[in-house]
Amino acid sequence: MPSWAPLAALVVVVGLIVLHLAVRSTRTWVWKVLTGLGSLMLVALVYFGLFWAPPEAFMSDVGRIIYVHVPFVWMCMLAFTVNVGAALAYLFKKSWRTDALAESSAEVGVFFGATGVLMGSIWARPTWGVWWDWDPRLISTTVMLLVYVGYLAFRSFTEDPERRAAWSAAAAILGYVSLPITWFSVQWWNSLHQRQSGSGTMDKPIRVVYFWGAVSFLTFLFVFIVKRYEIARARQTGALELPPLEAPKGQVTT
Amino acid sequence: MQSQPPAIEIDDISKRFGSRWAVSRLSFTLPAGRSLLLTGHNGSGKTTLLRMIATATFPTAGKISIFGHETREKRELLRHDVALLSHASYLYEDLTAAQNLTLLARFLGVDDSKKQVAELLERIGLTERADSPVRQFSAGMRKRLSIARLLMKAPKLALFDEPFGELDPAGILQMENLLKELQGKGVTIVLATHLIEQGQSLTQERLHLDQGRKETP
Amino acid sequence: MQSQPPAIEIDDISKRFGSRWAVSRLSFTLPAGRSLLLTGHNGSGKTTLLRMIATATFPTAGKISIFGHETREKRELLRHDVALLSHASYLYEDLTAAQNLTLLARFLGVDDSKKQVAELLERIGLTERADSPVRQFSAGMRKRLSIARLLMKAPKLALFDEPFGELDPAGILQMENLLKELQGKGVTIVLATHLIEQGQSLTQERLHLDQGRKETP
Amino acid sequence: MSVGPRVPLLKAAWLVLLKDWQIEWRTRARLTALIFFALSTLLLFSFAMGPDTDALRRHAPGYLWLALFFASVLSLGESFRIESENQALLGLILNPVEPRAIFLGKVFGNASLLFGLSLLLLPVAVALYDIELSKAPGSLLLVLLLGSIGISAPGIVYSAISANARARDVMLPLLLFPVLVPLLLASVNATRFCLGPDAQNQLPSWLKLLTAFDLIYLSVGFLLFPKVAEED
Amino acid sequence: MSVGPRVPLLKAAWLVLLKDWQIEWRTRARLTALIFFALSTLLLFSFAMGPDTDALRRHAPGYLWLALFFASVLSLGESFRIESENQALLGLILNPVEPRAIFLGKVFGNASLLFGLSLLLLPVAVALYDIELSKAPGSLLLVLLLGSIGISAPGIVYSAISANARARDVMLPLLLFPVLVPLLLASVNATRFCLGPDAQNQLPSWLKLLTAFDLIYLSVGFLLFPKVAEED
Ligand code: HEM
Ligand SMILES: Nc1ncnc2c1ncn2[C@@H]1O[C@H](COP(=O)(O)OP(=O)(O)OP(=O)(O)O)[C@@H](O)[C@H]1O
Ligand SMILES: Nc1ncnc2c1ncn2[C@@H]1O[C@H](COP(=O)(O)OP(=O)(O)OP(=O)(O)O)[C@@H](O)[C@H]1O
Ligand SMILES: [Mg+2]
Ligand SMILES: [Mg+2]
Repeated sequence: MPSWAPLAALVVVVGLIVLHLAVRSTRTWVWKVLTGLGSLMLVALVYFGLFWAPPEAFMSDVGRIIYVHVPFVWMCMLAFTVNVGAALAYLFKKSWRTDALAESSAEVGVFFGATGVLMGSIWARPTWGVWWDWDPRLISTTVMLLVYVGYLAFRSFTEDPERRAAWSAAAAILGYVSLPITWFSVQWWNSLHQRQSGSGTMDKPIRVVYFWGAVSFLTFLFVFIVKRYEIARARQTGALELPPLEAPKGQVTT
Repeated sequence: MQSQPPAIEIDDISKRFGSRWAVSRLSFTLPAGRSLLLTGHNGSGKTTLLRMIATATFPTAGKISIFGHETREKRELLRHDVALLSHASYLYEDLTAAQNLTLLARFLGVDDSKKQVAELLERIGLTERADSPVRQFSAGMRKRLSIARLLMKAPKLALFDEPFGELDPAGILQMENLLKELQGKGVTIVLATHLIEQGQSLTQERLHLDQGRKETP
Repeated sequence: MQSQPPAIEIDDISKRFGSRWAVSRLSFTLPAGRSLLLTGHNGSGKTTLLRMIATATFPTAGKISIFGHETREKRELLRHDVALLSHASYLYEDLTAAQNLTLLARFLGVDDSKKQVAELLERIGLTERADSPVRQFSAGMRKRLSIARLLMKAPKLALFDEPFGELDPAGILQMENLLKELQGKGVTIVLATHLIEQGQSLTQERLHLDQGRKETP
Repeated sequence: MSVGPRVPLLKAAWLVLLKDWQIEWRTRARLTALIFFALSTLLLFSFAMGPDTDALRRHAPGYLWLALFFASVLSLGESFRIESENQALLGLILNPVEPRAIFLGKVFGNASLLFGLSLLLLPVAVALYDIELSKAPGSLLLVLLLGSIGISAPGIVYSAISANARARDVMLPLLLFPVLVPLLLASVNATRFCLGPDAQNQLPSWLKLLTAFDLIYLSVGFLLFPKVAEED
Repeated sequence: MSVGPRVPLLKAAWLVLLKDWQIEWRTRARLTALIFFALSTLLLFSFAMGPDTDALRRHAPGYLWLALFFASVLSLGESFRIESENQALLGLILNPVEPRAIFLGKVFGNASLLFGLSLLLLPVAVALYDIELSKAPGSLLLVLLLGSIGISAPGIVYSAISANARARDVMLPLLLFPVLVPLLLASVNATRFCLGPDAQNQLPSWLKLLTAFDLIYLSVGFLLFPKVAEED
């Protein structure tokens, strides 16, 4: 794969995303195109990842899981950023749209994050010999996921949609604030204990495939959020309409 | 002199709980200086409407203006002038009657809080029980204390949600006199009650709700 | 036929909360087959007395006998036949109206609980809201559901603590009819209310409390 | 006049348990939140101790049981919070439901909740503390079950007491924890011998202690509960 | 028509704090029970770990902070339990009291409670875990103070949220604990360097992290609180 390929793919994907967001009439088909494109890129990723790229220096073929493992965690963080943006927007101006976006991005983010960490965990077993280790990256990612699992659980326990929207927007902001703090404090904590982390320098072909993976999962991230958002909006429909001006006929009154 | 804004202006409000509309497309104007009787069967939305007027909650759609100020925007301003006597008493169970009132007086910035608390307790007939925690009060005693809270605030708009409930005959009489007295002082009154005759003798306007909609009774 | 024991026999009871006597040296007998109106100003001990009769709490001194059974000793027996409609609703907020009633029916061992629950909900006018959790109910709707609970139990002695409060005019009428109907079926009624005239038209005996003591009204 | 309870004790206990599950199911919050709470407690332990894999593995039984303990405080409190709104517990007793049926229903409801929770925590403990479960899985399950009952039996009595007292939430641990110390010792040690070497075959004696603890508190609680649940 | 708050923000916050202390004083249960709870947690840790004096001493800062954490869940929950009876919080807001004054009053009320609790726990930790307090007592106090504020600032926001949600008691840790992980790390490490050797002079950087954490959450909470305390 030429080294400019991921960048080119990124430009195409971002272009389509912008199109979807900017032009309402394109919303019926852009996501389909993106799904198709993403699937193709995934097939390519399988080929390039499994056959084209050389085996990783230390971990040989098991190391190829990195092409999914790392992009997943990146997508997760991207989704959480969308989530906090939606939460802020909701607090500035109440809107069911931003609430639905907050819900869907958090859920999709947790999906990507959990899968990514799980893959890391599966990866760790053959290479480190354990399922888990006290590595700063693992800890901070897990804590980040816990913040959002709590957020989602909280959402599902609150019945009143308006209170839920306001409260969870606040929870989302407080949660997101904790991410960089967790990240740095955990890194600090561990580096002061002189422990090694798992990352090393990467070969160029590996890096190219790895970015390719990131772009292909970006398309899926977008499609998942859009679809999940549509479900959330559909659930809100009853919430959006005003009651009829006149009482419906034939209603029993006590 | 400029024409006064209406005391309450309800502009096509609706209030939803979950998927159920407690108040639907309600519009109503209460002119300044008049008082309102709010009636309706159980669950028709009286309490919900009063809570919205008191800025305790806000309409899902539509607007309410009190003395010309929109409730959502001007809530901080309005809360100085609107008081609500509700099903919920807003009392701290572990504080005594006197402490509950003193607390309110301090937050209101009342100067001679001690004197005023004593006067109010006298008025509602709880002087003897001033130092009992509210947890030990009977239903009627709690109601009386809530009335004292409302009086302490000296509002321009006073909302009463079933004020006669739980009061003994002497208390009901006192309540009626209080409502008249407040109106005499120029306080706007909204009274939600199921005792329609009593209510009508105390108010000038009437709003009857049926499943959250305005109805002619 | 043996002479029937009195429905309620109160023998010099007193009830203390902390250092305060809510009921003091009270004696009273309600003959079988008659019903009682309980009145008194706020805090005079009506609720406390009803709770003692219902075996929810017990006198500090003295004894109460219901149908000839002492409450403290025979509480398990009496609880099958005494029901109390109280300030507290005893409802589970997170269960729906239907679930609350079904639960009670199961504990009572009622056979056709489904049918009976449906009938009772119809009777109190909550069929439409059968599947809403009680947390979302208005004050009057809760009261109606509490009444259904009492009816489900089909007690021999029914205690009503301010049953008219929070009910709308239709509900009050229904309540009055209910009280008459129960008496017609031979159920002994004790009715504590501040609406004295209404109460007197529904009962034969009267007990007026003043600071926990019997007084002639 | 009808005589005696219309519904037998065990049936009533079962109905109480069903009712709690019904409320649980409607709100769904407690179970999920408990699981989550216990998981984050396990994580917090390891954070607080620092990256010391060896110590973590050695102390894993202790952490596991402490997480269950703290979760039980929440679960027991919640168990009577639902009864204290609208004085529902009194309503139940006047229903009439025998207080002892309420005791049994609530103890087994809580114990099954805690037992389920402990089963969920096991794989997490494996991942976090790197322990081995395969040594004596049967005994391990038994220890978890006995421990769950042992927490619930006195816990329900104390929870009923403190549900009426003011500052309910904080009273419960005040009363419960000292009583539970022997249980904790027994469970932690029994779990340790289920997970690691048991040279002197100490497991059976700890199991005996656990069983005795359960039986004592079940019977004492059964006898005492009516006194605490209703006025006298 | 009168304009703006009649009582300035800080005065109102002070009144809220005084009110909470007044209720506290009347019931007295919370403080006593909190102390007791934290003490038994410290004890439970040593029981759960077994007789391993060395490990105990090494992990003492962790145990101390975990005890404070679990105590804080109770204390924060209680803080809004008193406001949820009779909808007192709404009454306060309609009074009118600015929600931000409530936030400030409650945060500093809770922080002072936790700080006082931590001071009480120190001698107990000395007795149980055999630690030395005399190395950097000033910094230690600072760490305890900053930690107490750091728990309270986000804690009050979450507690206000979960006070209205169902299953209040279990909801709070669910939201709060993950957010507090960095605080736990920073406090435990700072305490460790206050109690033991600090060869690389790491204490200042942990103190900086703690301060940053407090400032961030105080300001974010201050801005967010009105949105969660009242309907919109
Ligand atoms: C043999 C085991 C593992 C190896 C060799 C490994 C390697 C890597 C590498 C090389 C990266 C990219 C680093 C970089 O961008 O600088 C990475 C990222 C990451 N790994 Fe792993 N990993 C392993 C296991 C795990 C496990 C078990 C987890 C979680 C349970 C995990 C979670 C993460 C996360 C969250 C990232 C993203 C961090 C980021 O770059 O932003 N990894 N891993
Ligand atoms: N928090 C809530 N959640 C869901 N529904 C609610 C809530 N509060 C009120 N409702 C519903 O809104 C409707 C109106 O309730 P409201 O309390 O305003 O009635 P009301 O007129 O005051 O009745 P009452 O005379 O019984 O006091 C009812 O159907 C009720 O079930
Ligand atoms: N749990 C309690 N602790 C302390 N005192 C109590 C308690 N319950 C009631 N009291 C006191 O007992 C007295 C009688 O109260 P009770 O509730 O029986 O009055 P009531 O006649 O029902 O009044 P109301 O008409 O207001 O309902 C009151 O002085 C009250 O303060
Ligand atoms: Mg109402
Ligand atoms: Mg009463």
